[in-house]
Amino acid sequence: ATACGGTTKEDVKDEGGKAAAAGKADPNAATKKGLTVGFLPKQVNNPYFTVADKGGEKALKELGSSYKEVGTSSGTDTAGQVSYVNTLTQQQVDAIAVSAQDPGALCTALKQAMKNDIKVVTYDSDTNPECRNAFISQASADDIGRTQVQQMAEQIGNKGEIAILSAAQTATNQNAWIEIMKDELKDPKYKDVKLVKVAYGDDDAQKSFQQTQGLLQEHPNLKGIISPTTVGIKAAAQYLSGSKYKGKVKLTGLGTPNDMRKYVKNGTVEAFELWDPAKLGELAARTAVALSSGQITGKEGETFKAGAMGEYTIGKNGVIDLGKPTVFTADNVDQFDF
Amino acid sequence: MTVTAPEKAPAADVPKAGATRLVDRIFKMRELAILLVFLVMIGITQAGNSEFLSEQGIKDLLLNATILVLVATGQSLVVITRNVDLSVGSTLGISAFAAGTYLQGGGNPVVAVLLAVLTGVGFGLLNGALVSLGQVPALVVTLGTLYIIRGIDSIWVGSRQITAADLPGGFVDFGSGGISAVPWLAMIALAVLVATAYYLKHFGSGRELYALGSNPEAARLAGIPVRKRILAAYTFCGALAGLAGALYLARFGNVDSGTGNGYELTVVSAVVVGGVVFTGGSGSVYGAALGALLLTSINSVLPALGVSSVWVLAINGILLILAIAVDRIVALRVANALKKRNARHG
Amino acid sequence: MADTSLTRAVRWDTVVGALLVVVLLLSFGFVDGFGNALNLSFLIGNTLPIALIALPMTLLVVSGEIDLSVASTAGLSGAVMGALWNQGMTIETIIPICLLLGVVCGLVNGLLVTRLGLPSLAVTIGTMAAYRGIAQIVLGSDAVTDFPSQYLDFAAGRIDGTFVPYAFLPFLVLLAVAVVALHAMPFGRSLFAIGASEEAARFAGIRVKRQKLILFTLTGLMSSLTGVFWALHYASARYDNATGLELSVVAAVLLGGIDFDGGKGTLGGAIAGVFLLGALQNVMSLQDVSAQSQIVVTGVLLVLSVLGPRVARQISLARAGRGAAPAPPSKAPAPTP
Amino acid sequence: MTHPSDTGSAPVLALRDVSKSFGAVRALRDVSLELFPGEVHALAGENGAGKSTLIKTLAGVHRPDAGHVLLDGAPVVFHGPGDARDAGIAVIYQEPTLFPDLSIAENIFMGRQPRRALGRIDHKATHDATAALMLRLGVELDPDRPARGLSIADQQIVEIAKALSFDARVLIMDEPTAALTGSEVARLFGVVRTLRDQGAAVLFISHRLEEIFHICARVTTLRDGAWIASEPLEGMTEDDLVRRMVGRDLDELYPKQEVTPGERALSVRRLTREGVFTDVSFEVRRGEIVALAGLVGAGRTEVARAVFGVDRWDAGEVEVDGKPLVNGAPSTAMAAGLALVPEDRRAQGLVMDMSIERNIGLTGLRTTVKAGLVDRGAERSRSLDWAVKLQVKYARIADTVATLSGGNQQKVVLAKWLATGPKVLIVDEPTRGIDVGTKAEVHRLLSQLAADGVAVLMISSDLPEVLGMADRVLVMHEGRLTAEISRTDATEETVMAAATGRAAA
Ligand SMILES: Nc1ncnc2c1ncn2[C@@H]1O[C@H](COP(=O)(O)OP(=O)(O)OP(=O)(O)O)[C@@H](O)[C@H]1O
Ligand SMILES: Nc1ncnc2c1ncn2[C@@H]1O[C@H](COP(=O)(O)OP(=O)(O)OP(=O)(O)O)[C@@H](O)[C@H]1O
Ligand SMILES: [Mg+2]
Ligand SMILES: [Mg+2]
Repeated sequence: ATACGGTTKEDVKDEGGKAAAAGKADPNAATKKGLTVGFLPKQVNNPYFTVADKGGEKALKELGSSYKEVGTSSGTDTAGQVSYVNTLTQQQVDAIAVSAQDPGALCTALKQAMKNDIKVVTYDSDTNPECRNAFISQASADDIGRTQVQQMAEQIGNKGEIAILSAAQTATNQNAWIEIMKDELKDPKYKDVKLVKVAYGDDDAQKSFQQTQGLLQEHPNLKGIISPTTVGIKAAAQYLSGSKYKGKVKLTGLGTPNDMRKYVKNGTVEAFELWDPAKLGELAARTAVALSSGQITGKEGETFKAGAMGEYTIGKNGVIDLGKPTVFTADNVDQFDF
Repeated sequence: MTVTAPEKAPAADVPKAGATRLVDRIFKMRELAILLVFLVMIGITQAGNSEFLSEQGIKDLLLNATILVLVATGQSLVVITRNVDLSVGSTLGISAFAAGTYLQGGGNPVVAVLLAVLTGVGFGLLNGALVSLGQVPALVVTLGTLYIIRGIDSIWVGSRQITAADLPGGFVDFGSGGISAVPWLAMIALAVLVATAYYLKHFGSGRELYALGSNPEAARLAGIPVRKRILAAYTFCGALAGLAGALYLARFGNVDSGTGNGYELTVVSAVVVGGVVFTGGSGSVYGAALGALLLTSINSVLPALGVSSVWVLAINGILLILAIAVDRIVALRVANALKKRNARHG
Repeated sequence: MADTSLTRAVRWDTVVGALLVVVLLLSFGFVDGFGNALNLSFLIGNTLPIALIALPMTLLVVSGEIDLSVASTAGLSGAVMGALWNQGMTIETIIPICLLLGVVCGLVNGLLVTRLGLPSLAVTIGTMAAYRGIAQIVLGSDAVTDFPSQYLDFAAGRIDGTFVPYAFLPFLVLLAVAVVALHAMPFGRSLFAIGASEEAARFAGIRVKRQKLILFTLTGLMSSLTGVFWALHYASARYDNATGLELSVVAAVLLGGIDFDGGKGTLGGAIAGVFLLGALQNVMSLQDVSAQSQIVVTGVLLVLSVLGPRVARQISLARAGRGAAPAPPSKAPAPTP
Repeated sequence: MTHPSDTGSAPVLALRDVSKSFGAVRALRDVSLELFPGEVHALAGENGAGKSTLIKTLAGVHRPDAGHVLLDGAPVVFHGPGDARDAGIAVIYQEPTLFPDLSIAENIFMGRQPRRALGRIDHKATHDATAALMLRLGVELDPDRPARGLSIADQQIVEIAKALSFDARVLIMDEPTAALTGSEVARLFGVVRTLRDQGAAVLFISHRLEEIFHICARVTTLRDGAWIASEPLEGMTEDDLVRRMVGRDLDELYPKQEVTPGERALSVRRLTREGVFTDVSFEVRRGEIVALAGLVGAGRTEVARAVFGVDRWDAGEVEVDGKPLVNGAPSTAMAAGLALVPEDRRAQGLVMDMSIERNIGLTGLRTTVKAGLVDRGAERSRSLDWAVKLQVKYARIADTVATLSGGNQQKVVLAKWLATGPKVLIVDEPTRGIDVGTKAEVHRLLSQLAADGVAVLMISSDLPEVLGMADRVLVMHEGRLTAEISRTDATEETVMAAATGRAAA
């Protein structure tokens, strides 16, 4: 306690202990059937999450378990997400796969769920590590951050000003990638590449649109934009393709082939990348079932078999990496449909 | 009555010309204040960033305002009748998707626009019917339909989305094209705006909208078909929201179930900033359009000045308050000056 | 109007209250997982922020004004709470500071409305953006989650062995205070008069501007209290906390029969509206009704809430056999100077 | 004058056995009435007798529960005010129904503006026609000024202009003169005579009996919604008419008690509100009734508003019992013992959507308090007490005041202020729209209050009332106090001379 008798952050740090993952893993335990896994994406009706959750549904069917999806129709309705966690807890599902809108806000509810013997897997967007059993990372943050910078540098010939168009300022994964991009840019070979600004479009088409305009007005010499969010890259591409900057200002980032097909073909975008969201969902589902079956507990080093996807090992802090993202260009974009 | 007061000399030539012109001027003044705020803002931005008013910059400014101008025009008609339509955002979203689905199947762009407008008309009629026939508070009803239409939209659309790739190239090009700095879309909005303003000023039914907003009971007594007019205002508002939906599709080339979400607040702000009073009976569509232009420009100005986006929201809000406060203070000053000038005595 | 007795017979606030009871009873009977303590505590806990803000909002709306900046004020006080906590201040100092901040936010709204005579709708749309923006400046993209556990437990926990969240008790006290203030104190009486006719209220010696200023300030205070509660309840202080809460509050209050033209309504109705919406959402989620369909249900309910009484009145009038052409006396046009 | 029906002409508009109820209130019971071309017909009755209801039935606002409206002898059903208007019936309602945001010209011609090609409005023709109407009525009102902020009298003028602009076959006027002073009334009557001579049928309501005798040929009397008589006015006396209306003989209309004024209660010194009134000084002593007279727009109401504090003054001071009042604060004025019965009862005097009880209670929020809470019992008995004292006619004390007749609304406003037990009572047109019986009652009340030591400042456009009630008459002209006339010197001539600014008395 402090002198005046109040509670400060320091006091809390002392008292905090991390909730340890309980129990012991039995890699050879039988895969249970008839489980129910509830998917709680950041936002229902979001095409990206729909594809991901469909992947989860398919996997669960294969495994003989059942799938359900609930969620809020807004991507920033944290209270709504919390109450859905509560609902799932109430309905006694066996596991929850959740993409968290907020790393902290879901914690109380998720811990409550774990206390009720429900396994919690986060995917796409993590919570604090102690609030879930495992996190399925779409790709290692390292891979995503660095490859995007590499692609952009290549397109602009390692020279010129670039900017980043991100989603919300609070988006955990976005911020992690941006940090890594900045780190990658420190490499001497990028000495002529200058990151002039990070703009935030809040994953809102119109806002991203105007942020793109602003970037170009503010930095007339801008050579390229990296937008590591599907909404952002789409809006930026739409703006560029209808403006005088088309083809002159490069654009790359994370986008879905269906969204970006047109812009790749009309020359607005040369290349962009993404992982397969369906695989992300599938891995989340399989991890959830593995947890419920007792094959893993979420400790570092445990391994499990994820059907046709092969074997995965749990990394530090219970993180499981999906693998490297795919790069899409005019040559291969037509081979994908999501 | 036994007393007949000595009659005053009939005041034949009331000094009307001077007073009239001054009154006229005040009414123009209301819009002038907003225009002033707008110009100052643009001026400052241009000084800070010479790219801002480049051809592309002007085009962007106009394009950004287009959709809001349309919806605000429709909304002000409803607000003038002392009602409100909160469902415009939802209507815009669902009309845009309706047009998009049709185009996706290889439809004709003109028919698609008509389809969007008709969708809007349908929901406008629904709102109008509920409000005028049921004689119930518009705020509640349209908040209700806001949710209903939004819900129907998201059930219908699900996670589908329509992207530029699904649309005919000509349609999308039309959305960003124009004659030098003036986009096609802005011309459409301007035409609608001017026509609406002309109608409101020069046609009996237009004036009656003001009358029934100003005093509904008196309107009834004056034999104005109140329900019919309210229904018409809502239908028009819906139609413009629908049209705006089609233009949204052309402009952004992208619609999903979230399109237009939360738009009602922006529209209401534009209308309010533009001096259309929520108690009905006063304001002009030009004011609302200027409000829309001001509001969307704020969003372009800050990024153009390189203001960190952390600051944007706060500055937006403060500018909004500043705009209405300046407008109000100017109006008060002028009214005061007029009162002193017109004072019958002293 | 001719049908005062009828309006009284079908008062909407009692209908909402009855509806709430019916929904609760049906849910206890037929919805799995509704009746247990855990779920009920979830229900109440998640509805509390709306209910807390609905208290001052009802008073404000009765007096003919509105405050759309409530959610932003809540977000701002949450953000400030997080930022100060990160600075190492004690939580016992932080909370009063946050509440004070809410008072300031409300005061700014009130002064803009009463001193400059600006419409509250416009002003609070402006401050809605401004306060949220300041929250963003204060806290940026951080999410502060490590508040002391005794506070978190208070905000999220419930009294042992019951379904009642701890925080529900203070709410009940506040509710009682608000009910008395609105319905039994001269202050509340004057609010009804102000809402129904501001000019007549002024001529009756009611200090219209002062009352409004007090109300806006109270609304700010309650919003920041809600913001603090929110941050603790969800153990997360972020600048975008409680985004969109204003619309939920408005919808619930409207459902409870509060007339946005001012001068009408009861707090009981408003709070019944809040919990009716909360309970319905809870039940629908338990029954796996999708979020989209829930939105439609909310909308339909709102439309019914205004059409219902009207239709009921029409029917009873028709039954009375006398189709008296209604001549609703509209409010006299207020000639503002 | 021969009676038109004697010459064989048929009624243009008539009611036959019409009944109309509002819930439990039977506003009209089997009433019949015939209006002949070229005749001015009066409608007389106490407050709440059903006059306005009858008019609204003629105008298509109300549909009769039983009976018929006959147009040119044939039954018609008006589905709304528009139908009646199209049939050539122009109506001036008791309460002005203007569009505050629109110009006077637009108010007058709303819905029937002169058109140009393609149905566009001819703004210039509208303006010119309005200017011509104003000229005809002899008032200076700018056709382009918005109706907002017009005084009640000016609003009434606009209503009259609106009705005149029709060239209607039937002109119905519900208390058009209640807010007007002599000169405007004379003008109006001139215009009405012209219309009558052109063959229009006119129905006229007024509580000023002398006006009825002045312009009308026949009178129909209503009492409690029932038809009492329709007869020629020739040969009748005012007392006859009053007996028909009230059912009994009337007390004296101006029961002024002689009192010796006490100490100074209200003193106003060099009060100025820029552009509205200038340098106004006067005082009112305990027990005195001081009248403030003047033409419409002279600034009397403005002075009263400033004294009470709803408007701020720019210079000068106001004292009650020697203590200065705060500028612009009605609550402190009330606390000091001041009361103001405002001129516009609908906008300023009453909260129309609230009950009689609550309206009267509004001025007692500070006094009927127990432990910080409103004492409902005390509030109710206070309201009931005063409603009964002033003989307000109502069904239930919890009914909204909007359901009351105009005169009864006025009584509620009086009750609301008398209930505060003021030391200084300012009444602005206190008997506007009040029937003779009640008027006498109000006068008796004012007189009694004065006798009990209350200082009364009475603003009235009713000259006989001014002369009958006042101890002293202050006259305003164009924002300045031009004369102070003692009771003995006050005559219609001296007051009017000062009011028109012709003579400084
Ligand atoms: N809309 C209404 N609802 C209920 N009661 C009404 C309504 N309109 C009138 N009344 C009642 O009908 C009766 C007749 O009212 P009306 O207005 O016709 O009287 P009036 O003769 O015009 O009186 P005044 O001289 O005071 O204007 C009154 O008792 C009044 O309270
Ligand atoms: N609320 C208002 N806003 C603006 N102007 C007003 C207002 N009330 C009155 N006026 C104007 O102020 C002037 C003085 O009017 P006031 O009502 O004081 O006169 P009055 O002598 O009381 O006459 P009346 O018999 O009409 O009450 C008039 O020109 C009137 O039109
Ligand atoms: Mg009447
Ligand atoms: Mg007056």
